[in-house]
Amino acid sequence: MSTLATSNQHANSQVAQVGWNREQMAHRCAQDIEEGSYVNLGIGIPEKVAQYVPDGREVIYHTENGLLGMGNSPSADELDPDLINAGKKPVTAIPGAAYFHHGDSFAMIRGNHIDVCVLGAMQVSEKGDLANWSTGAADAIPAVGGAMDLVAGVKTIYIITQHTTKTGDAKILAECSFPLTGQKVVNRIYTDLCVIDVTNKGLALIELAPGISFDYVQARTGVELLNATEQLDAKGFDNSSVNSSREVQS
Amino acid sequence: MSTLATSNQHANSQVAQVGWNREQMAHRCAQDIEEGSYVNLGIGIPEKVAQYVPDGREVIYHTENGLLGMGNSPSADELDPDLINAGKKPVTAIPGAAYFHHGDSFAMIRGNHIDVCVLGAMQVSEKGDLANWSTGAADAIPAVGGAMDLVAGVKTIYIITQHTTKTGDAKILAECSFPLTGQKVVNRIYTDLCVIDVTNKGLALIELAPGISFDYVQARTGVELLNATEQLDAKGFDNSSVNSSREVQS
Amino acid sequence: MINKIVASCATAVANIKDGDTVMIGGFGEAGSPVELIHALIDHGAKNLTVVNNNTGSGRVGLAALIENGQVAKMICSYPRTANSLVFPELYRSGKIELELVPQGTLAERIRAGGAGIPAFFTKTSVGTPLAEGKEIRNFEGDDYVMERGLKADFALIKAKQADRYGNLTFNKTARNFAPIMAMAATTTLVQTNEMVELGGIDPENVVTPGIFVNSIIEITQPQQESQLVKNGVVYLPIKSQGAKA
Amino acid sequence: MINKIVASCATAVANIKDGDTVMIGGFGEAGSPVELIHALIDHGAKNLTVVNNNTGSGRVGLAALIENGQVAKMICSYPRTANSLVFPELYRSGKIELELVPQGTLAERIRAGGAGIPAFFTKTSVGTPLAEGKEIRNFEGDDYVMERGLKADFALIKAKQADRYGNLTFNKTARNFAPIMAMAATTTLVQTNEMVELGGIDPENVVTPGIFVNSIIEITQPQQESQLVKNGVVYLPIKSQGAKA
Repeated sequence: MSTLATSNQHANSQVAQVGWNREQMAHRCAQDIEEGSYVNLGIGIPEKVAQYVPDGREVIYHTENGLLGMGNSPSADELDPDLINAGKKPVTAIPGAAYFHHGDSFAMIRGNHIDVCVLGAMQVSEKGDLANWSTGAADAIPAVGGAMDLVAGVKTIYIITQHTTKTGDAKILAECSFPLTGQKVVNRIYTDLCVIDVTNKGLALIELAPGISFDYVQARTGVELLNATEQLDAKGFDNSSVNSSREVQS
Repeated sequence: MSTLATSNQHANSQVAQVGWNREQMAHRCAQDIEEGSYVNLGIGIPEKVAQYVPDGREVIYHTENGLLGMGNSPSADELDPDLINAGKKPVTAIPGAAYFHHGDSFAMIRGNHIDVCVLGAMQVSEKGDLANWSTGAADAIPAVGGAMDLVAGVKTIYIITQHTTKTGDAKILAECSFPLTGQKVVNRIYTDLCVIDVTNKGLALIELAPGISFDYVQARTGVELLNATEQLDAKGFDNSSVNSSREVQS
Repeated sequence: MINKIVASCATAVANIKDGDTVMIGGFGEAGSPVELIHALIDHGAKNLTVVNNNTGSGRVGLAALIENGQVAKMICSYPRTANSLVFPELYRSGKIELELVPQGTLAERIRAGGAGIPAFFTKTSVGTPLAEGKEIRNFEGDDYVMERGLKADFALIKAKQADRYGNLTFNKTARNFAPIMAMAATTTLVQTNEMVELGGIDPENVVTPGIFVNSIIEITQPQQESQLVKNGVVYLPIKSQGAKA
Repeated sequence: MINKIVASCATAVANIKDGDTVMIGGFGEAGSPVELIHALIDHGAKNLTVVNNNTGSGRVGLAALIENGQVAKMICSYPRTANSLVFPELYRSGKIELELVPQGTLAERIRAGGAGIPAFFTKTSVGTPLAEGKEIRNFEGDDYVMERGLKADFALIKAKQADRYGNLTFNKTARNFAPIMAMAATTTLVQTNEMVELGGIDPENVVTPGIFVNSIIEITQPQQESQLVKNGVVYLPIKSQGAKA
């Protein structure tokens, strides 16, 4: 058994090679970013989404530290320590950008003006609860940043996350065990294995990474999934289901 | 008796010639506007205060429709219907002015950032309650504008008003009979007859217009006044009493 | 491509429905989007709740909208102004509802609506008839009244410059309520004196970021309300004008 | 004549007292008023409550202020950042208090403090540990938590341009918390890269109107926190430096 456990852990730690890798997860998510959207991307894999948005879609990126119309990373010439993103990395501003103060920036967020926010996760529950800021460990230094504001205020919340932890524990659960970032806030989850929608009936697996089976995913998930891949195969990708689920939730 | 009443009314209606006229009331008030103050002037006599602030004192005028650094009336060349004051009259902007929206403008007011506001009054009570927006008449169209915000938020409220109504009724009273603009908000009252401070002990008459006696004022006032003119004659004008009374009130 | 420019004022206002709440920018005539208001008169949506600091003047712009019977309720701070003819008559005859709000409370309610704040506390109006029936709470010894955020289906505002993203600047005190109304409305319609290229407005000087704007129409020579009033102009809806001709 | 320019950073911070609440602008190093913070370290006021989004980096600026034992409590959203050395150690050893606030709630609390709003409702943090013990209220079917306005005795901020009235502009995302902190503090101290004449800032483009500013010091070549950290600089108060020499 111990040998098997080790083997399982090993398999899980290499799970990115089994399903989608980080770039592919970002790419998959990017297909759901619509033309004309105002989008806020969290630190980590979510940041990568911008580079995979299909050509021809004009999308405007918001960074909560006071910029709408965030552009690419700067060249050495463009670099200005006063022009950074929420991850405190240097960025640029596109023509048509706007700067504003933190009060106004979070008014955009809290007032439901941002269309999409893509974030990472530690845990997501069946109801769309999100935990992504603290393990609740006693010795940890708590740090929340803008995550609670984003999930409470942005119209649609997309999560990009490895399907399990590095040690193979499920991150998609009936209930989150870590302290919450927000209740009933997640609309869709992109993992290395699949895409899952949060619906009123539960978590609906709508798409599988190549070579991954529903059962394979279910075995690595802490809550029963609805298999919605067939319906979607039949009628194609139904983006509207996300928004309708959001409306019921918020 | 009816002859006497008529005579009294006549005297009252000409009271401006007896004590200070409108210009002199504005002039008297202007002496109390300190160097470096941020000042909001109401419509009517209060507007006239600006022209009598002593030379050498730099004062910045706020108008609640979105301008700090309001200047004089425009020449024909300068006139712009998009540059008006709260009374909707054309104004100018001084070098060093700033425009902002209504939300920010009233944040300045509500957040106690404006030093002085000078307003007119229908009635003022012994406790500094002010009524200046409505007689409460059933057929009147109620209109409040920014008066309630100003009295609630500005650090020091000065009132300029005729001491009595045109028909000789007292406007300075134990209690206001008209609907209030604010409770315990007035710091000092400038009338055609005198200057009165609102203090914890009651209304203190601190200065008389030339040729006016304390008894003359008291006879035209609906509440007992404290005669504080002698103290002030002895020690000079004590401006700090205004602020200390304000602190207790607010 | 993101392009919020629309072909006409009529197109801009086409989706306003009967019963909608419409915020209209302006303090008196400064910032009043006269052409958009006139398009709304032509459009004919009725039973509107309109939020504006005043009630218009003469028989053009907001006053004409009210006179045309399209406004069931006004939310404003100062319904009486010079040349205010239409509202007083309708109000006295009980044909229009009025919610009177102190000007700063009105501004903060609109800002709150746009910022996702459903309610806040303010000292303004405590102890006055305008606080009656509202929750009063004491913080650190002072009483405050709870006021509610205010949202709208549409905002009609007037800008000085706009780009195709909807970034806006304003002219002097014509800015007044426009930026906060743009935040508080689900759909914000803008008439601008000038369209500029992207980047034509320095990102440091954008007053209203495009995220708050939905449709833009360029009106290079907007009508000035006071001039119309002075000239005795009466705005009649296009239909009626057609019927007359 | 109104002239808010002061002679030195030392003069600017001279009136900060032990126990004061001090808001410090900046998001990471962007907008951090390094010279004013160093002056506050030299000044030595202790037992401060400091409001900043973070807790500084390396051993300069805010981190040095904390390391010097002057900060009893931090109010911030993200105390852990790259090169955050000082705060974690003091926090783990119980030598500094932390009030953790979601970034947007922090911004809105500061804005409310400056705008005379003692409390407001927000959805942020509902159902999380950060809402525990706070009033929850339902508006139109959704739960909101009541949060309190936040004021300060002093704000230390960094501007791009300033005039003698205190009108300010900022550089790009270095604007962040500065304008709202300037509103929320009784006394706002500004270090600016450039002083300009009155009118040198277009009235349309003023970001922080002078009414929110008390003292200004021109620092034409401010130190950049990341550069100091990279160079391993440790800021020691002038006294200690003197004692060493």
